[in-house]
Amino acid sequence: MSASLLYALAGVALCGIGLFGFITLAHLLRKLLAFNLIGSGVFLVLVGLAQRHGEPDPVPQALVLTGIVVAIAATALAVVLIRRYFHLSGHTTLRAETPERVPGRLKPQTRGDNPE
Amino acid sequence: MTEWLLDGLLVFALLVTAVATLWSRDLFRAVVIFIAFGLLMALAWVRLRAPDLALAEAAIGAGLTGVLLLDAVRHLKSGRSGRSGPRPEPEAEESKGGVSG
Amino acid sequence: MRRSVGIRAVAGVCLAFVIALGLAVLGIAETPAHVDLPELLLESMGQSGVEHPVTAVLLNFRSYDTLLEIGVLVIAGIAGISVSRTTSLEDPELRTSDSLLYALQRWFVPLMLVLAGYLLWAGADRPGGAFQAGAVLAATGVMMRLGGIPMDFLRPGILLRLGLALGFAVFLLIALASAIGGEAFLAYPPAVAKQLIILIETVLTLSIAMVLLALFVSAPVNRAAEPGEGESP
Amino acid sequence: MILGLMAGLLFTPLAWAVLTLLSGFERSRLISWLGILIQSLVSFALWAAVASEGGFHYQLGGWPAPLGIELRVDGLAVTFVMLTAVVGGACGWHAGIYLDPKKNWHRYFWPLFWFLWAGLNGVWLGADLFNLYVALELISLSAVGLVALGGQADALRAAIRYLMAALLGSLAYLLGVALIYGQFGSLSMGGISELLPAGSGQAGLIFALVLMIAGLALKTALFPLHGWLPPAHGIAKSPVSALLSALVVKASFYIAARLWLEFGEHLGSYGLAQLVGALGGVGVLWGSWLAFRQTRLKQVVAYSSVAQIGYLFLLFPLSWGVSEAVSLQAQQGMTLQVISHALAKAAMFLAAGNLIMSVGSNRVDALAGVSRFLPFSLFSFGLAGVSLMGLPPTGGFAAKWLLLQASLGSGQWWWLIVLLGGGLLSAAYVFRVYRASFIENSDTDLFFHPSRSLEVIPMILALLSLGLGLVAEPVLSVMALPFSKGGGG
Amino acid sequence: MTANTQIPLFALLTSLLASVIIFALPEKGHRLRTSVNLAAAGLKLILVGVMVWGIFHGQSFEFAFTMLPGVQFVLRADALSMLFAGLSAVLWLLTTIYAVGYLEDSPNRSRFFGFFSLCVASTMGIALAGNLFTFFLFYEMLTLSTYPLVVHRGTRQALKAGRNYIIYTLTGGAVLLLAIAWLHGLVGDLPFRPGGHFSGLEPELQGPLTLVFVLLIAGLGVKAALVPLHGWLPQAMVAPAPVSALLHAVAVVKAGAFGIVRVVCEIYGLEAASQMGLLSGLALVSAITIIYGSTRALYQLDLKRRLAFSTISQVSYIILGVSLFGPVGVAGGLVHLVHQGIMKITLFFCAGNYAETLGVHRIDELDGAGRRMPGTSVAFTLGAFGMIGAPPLAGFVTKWTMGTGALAVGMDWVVVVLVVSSLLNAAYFLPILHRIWFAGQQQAWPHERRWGRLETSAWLLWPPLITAVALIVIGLLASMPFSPLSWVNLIVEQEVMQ
Repeated sequence: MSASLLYALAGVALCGIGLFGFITLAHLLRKLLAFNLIGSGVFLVLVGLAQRHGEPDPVPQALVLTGIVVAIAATALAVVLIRRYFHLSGHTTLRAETPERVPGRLKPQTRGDNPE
Repeated sequence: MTEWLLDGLLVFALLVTAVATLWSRDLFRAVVIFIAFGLLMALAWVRLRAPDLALAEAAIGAGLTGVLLLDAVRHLKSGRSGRSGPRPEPEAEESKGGVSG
Repeated sequence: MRRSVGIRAVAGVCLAFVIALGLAVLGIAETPAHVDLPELLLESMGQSGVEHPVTAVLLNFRSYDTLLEIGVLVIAGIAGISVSRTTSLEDPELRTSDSLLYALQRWFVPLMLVLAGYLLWAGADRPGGAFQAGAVLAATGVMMRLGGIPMDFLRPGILLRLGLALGFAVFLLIALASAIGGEAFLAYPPAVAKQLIILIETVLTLSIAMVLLALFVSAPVNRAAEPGEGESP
Repeated sequence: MILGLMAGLLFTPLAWAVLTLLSGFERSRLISWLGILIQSLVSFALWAAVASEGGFHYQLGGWPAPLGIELRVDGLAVTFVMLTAVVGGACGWHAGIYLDPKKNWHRYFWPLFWFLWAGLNGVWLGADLFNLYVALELISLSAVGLVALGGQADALRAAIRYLMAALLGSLAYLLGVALIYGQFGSLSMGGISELLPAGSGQAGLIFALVLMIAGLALKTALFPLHGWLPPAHGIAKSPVSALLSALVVKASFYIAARLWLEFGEHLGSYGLAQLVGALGGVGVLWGSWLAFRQTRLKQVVAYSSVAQIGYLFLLFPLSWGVSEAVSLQAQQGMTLQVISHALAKAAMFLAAGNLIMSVGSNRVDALAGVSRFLPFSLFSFGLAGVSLMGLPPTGGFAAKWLLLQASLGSGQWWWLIVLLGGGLLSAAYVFRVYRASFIENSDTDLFFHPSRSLEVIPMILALLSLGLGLVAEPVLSVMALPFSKGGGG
Repeated sequence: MTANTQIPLFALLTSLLASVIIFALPEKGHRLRTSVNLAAAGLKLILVGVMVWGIFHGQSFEFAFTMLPGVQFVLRADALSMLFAGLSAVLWLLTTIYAVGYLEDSPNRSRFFGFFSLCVASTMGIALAGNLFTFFLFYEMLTLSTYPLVVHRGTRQALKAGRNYIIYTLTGGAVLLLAIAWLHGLVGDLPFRPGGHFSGLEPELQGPLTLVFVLLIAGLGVKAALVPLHGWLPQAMVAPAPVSALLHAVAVVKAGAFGIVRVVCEIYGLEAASQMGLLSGLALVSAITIIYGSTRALYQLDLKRRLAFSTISQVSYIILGVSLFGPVGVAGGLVHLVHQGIMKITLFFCAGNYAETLGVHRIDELDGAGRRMPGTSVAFTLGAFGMIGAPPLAGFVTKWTMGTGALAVGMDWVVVVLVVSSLLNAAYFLPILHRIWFAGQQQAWPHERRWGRLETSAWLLWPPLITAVALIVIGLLASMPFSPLSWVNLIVEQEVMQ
């Protein structure tokens, strides 16, 4: 059991925590935080597992570097969308989402987008 | 031995900050804690002998993401949504466009 | 009540997930890896044109990943400005009236610019490189922005879009040139590999900073709103 | 010459993304149409080349796998590249006329469109696990950007939901990649599948495969993970919706299928295969039923995507632990289903867009009496619907026939229920639209005929999906032995 | 020889292209549309004539290519397919003429005629299909192309009828597809072949093949309106008269019956089928259908509904005949394919005339129609007597042949069925004739239209007269060459004596 493996396991735990948060939390920004936590967890697993024998492996490090940039791109995009969504609707959660049409209860969908 | 202690502490701190980030009552504080988490991640990368990642994490993970989220939180908190805000509805004049296209 | 049950269920699922994942990690950790990639890497470092292995992987061995990744970044930038109106730069309340920050700025900004330059330069043979440098640069921009410096070039105009595209475009052109030069796509001739990589890194630094900055200043308020299809407004 | 084609294939979309980013809508449109032409020609040339000379591996940067990234250019890959050229080109052409140039944020449609195209090609050709991840993200982010383009609250809500689902899915996939890299120290699919027998029986690897497939299933909107799809596809602009359902969801499925066929033999299990198949089956029935209940035209089409995607996942049970012939039938059926659904669904969304534009409403019952005006788009919609119902001689029918044969051949008779029942249910929602258009007692006399070219495009796509059934044999022969490791040759 | 490979394709394309052109034409271009229609119909008639002639002289016409791995698309002209193709070609021409008159100044005509030609194209394909797969192709195409015709009026009632029609036929199609796919999985791609494929088959295939047979019959029986799968037919009456005529005489119902004939004779083969004991069950079902249809017809007051139920019964003659083990019975069944078509189309033309000219729909409004519309009424009378089976009309030939066939194989109960159904036919047709000819006119016609001297528009008058005359001719000249009966005997020789 090397130190790297310890970090890999920490990454595993982070994934779990993040997943739980991602599913249960309603506020979009918190979802975003959870997403970033999962991401960090995955990165830790990737590098930690690959370097379990101690010596550094540049390939996964490069992959993670790429991953971090992708993550920030996604986060930034999400933030922009969330802010605009909040600006237009005043919501900070997706709860306003009309639930899937359940057969039987057939109503026209709520038309938040219809400015009339 | 001290190394193990250090790693253990670091991992423990990581997990604690992670939990705190998600479930701290105040969103602003949550983001601040998230920045701390990012810095701890940077330390973890150092421990994993990945200095590039440490730098990147500190600059991007902690720095930029943090600022980005802080700004967003401030904006969301200020509660100036287009619906409640004093500014005129942007849709008002847009919506005369008719069917798009 | 029902909600709490749901939460418990989710918690159970996540716990199971963590356990399974942990076991998988441990199980894999016991067996040795089949391929020793670092070994391969060291063998071919010579032709990579740079001394720092991570940079070599990023900008030579797996440069296609990096190219697409910059594409992702640019997409985020485009999507950001497409739903944003940057005139909100002038929104007064976006200016922090924090005098301390304002004071710090004139010390920090030059310092950070130097740091960015160093990181970029170090990239070739030591830790550091385009991404870190770009990030630092962007952070500098953010500080200036918070300090209330308008930075007109961030309006969605040709300048901003040029800035977004520059690094990507140069990278792409080099890739194409290498393909036309008879090699495969993105295969630099070893002779000039180092220069090319440095060039790529420099422009990448600029446009990475640009994208991140643009995304940061993408204020939420714009008039890009229209009724969906078939909705009589 | 082939190398030049490859370079062109990779370069054009990215380059055009930059070009269109730098210019306004009007000019971007011309540039893009030119680019569509070029890209289609290149794709076709590549397709022809592979069809004649067989597939090959292309080493990016001149570095062989596992150190570098290799692209696998085999019959199936080029077939999908070709499909992308056809459908993507059609959508781009349509969008250029459909989108309103006066709304200045529409200019950003073009760069996103081109990045999407680049990502798709990356996925079809990709043979490197991590490279596939980056390509997936390229697709997801541009797709989200397209959905959100200038949209209102609902569009944004849908986009955010879509983004969240996509990000979670990619992370699950990436986690699987991390585990696999930990085991093998390599990222190239081909190499790993050769190493597999050594590492087979590893619980960790099985979990990795499950993770990847689960993540990709989330991005493909496999029941019950489909919640994000209908809002996103229903609210986006019609050309965008067409792109999304025709190509984007297929990308993640394609990766899952390749993973399954490369690794499933060693890491898969009967239970897993049946589970995935069952989810697909339920998706078919449930999605069709929901489509039948929708009141808005585009929602009907969107939910039908959920149903049609379900058929694809029948590949998993029908290709595991069965004879070579049956597995081949299943793969061919799946491929035909992907192609025909892509064509039909794109045609349907574009036609739906035209109809909405014509009657000025998104509701199904607003179509009352429309068939009196003999709208071209209604025909396209109808033809595409025939393909979705899986009636002869469409490509949908050919696919269904092959899947029927496969399930009969493998003795898994329970999929017959899905195949036949799904067909009937889809008939239910398609005929609901026809029916509405035949109602006479309405006095809809305001009917605006959109420009010819807008109407021609969906018709072409619909006819292609119709004719696919007739030429299925040659098409399948080009992708001879799909997924064969050596490629098409 | 290339010409021979192409002709079946052309025979198909004539009506297919006609429909495409008609869709493309503007709604207003009535004259042009009519001429396109008639030209296509005439051309098709010529092509069919060529093929008939060629087959009579032992030529073969086949067009084939591989559609899916292991699946062929085959168009082949053989004696049996010519029987059906000839019928549909002739009746298409007449029905087109009739429809032009019937739909004068009514909306959506280009839509109507477009789908009309499409429907005929699929009928042609069904006739020429060379294997089950190809047959299924056009069978489903027929379903789709008839739906718009059924709901043409767009009224609530029409839409309801259309919905039931689509539910019935698509479900039947699904069952058929399952059966065909299963058969394909068992024994591969089977072309239609006189004498069938399963004369000497392994016992272990018995079970599956029996099941497949049942599925096939169930799938085809929906369109053939076998009890209890007949529910859609009476409702489909809301369609315009030409459509009903086409549905009953040529297209839909016949497609089902024809399919059953193909399956029994040319996939399973008569001996094999009877050895597996499949035919007696089929005979029973068809017998029940015959009696049931006639009985229900008794109680219908709406003229077209009565005709509809009579169709249900009459079409089963074909199936009954095929399921009689002997060659003579088969001949009777096949010849009825043609005879019933001509008789029924006559009756529907007449019913349409009454409705268009006098606005009469119910039987009790028909009093004295004979004086007002002599020509139509004569045609109707001939058709009715043909149905009853009075000599020397076509219907008589059928029943006589079938009776003798039944006696030849010692299925005497079939004769009983024939007699009973004939009595029932008489029971529901004679009252109509009585009202037409002998009852005096009670009240004014619901809403009458006048066309100068003629009792009704010439477009509407001539088709029924022609078909009525045809009834007498083919009855009298039954033994001449190229008459349906002798042609059918040609077929039967191939079927049995191969």
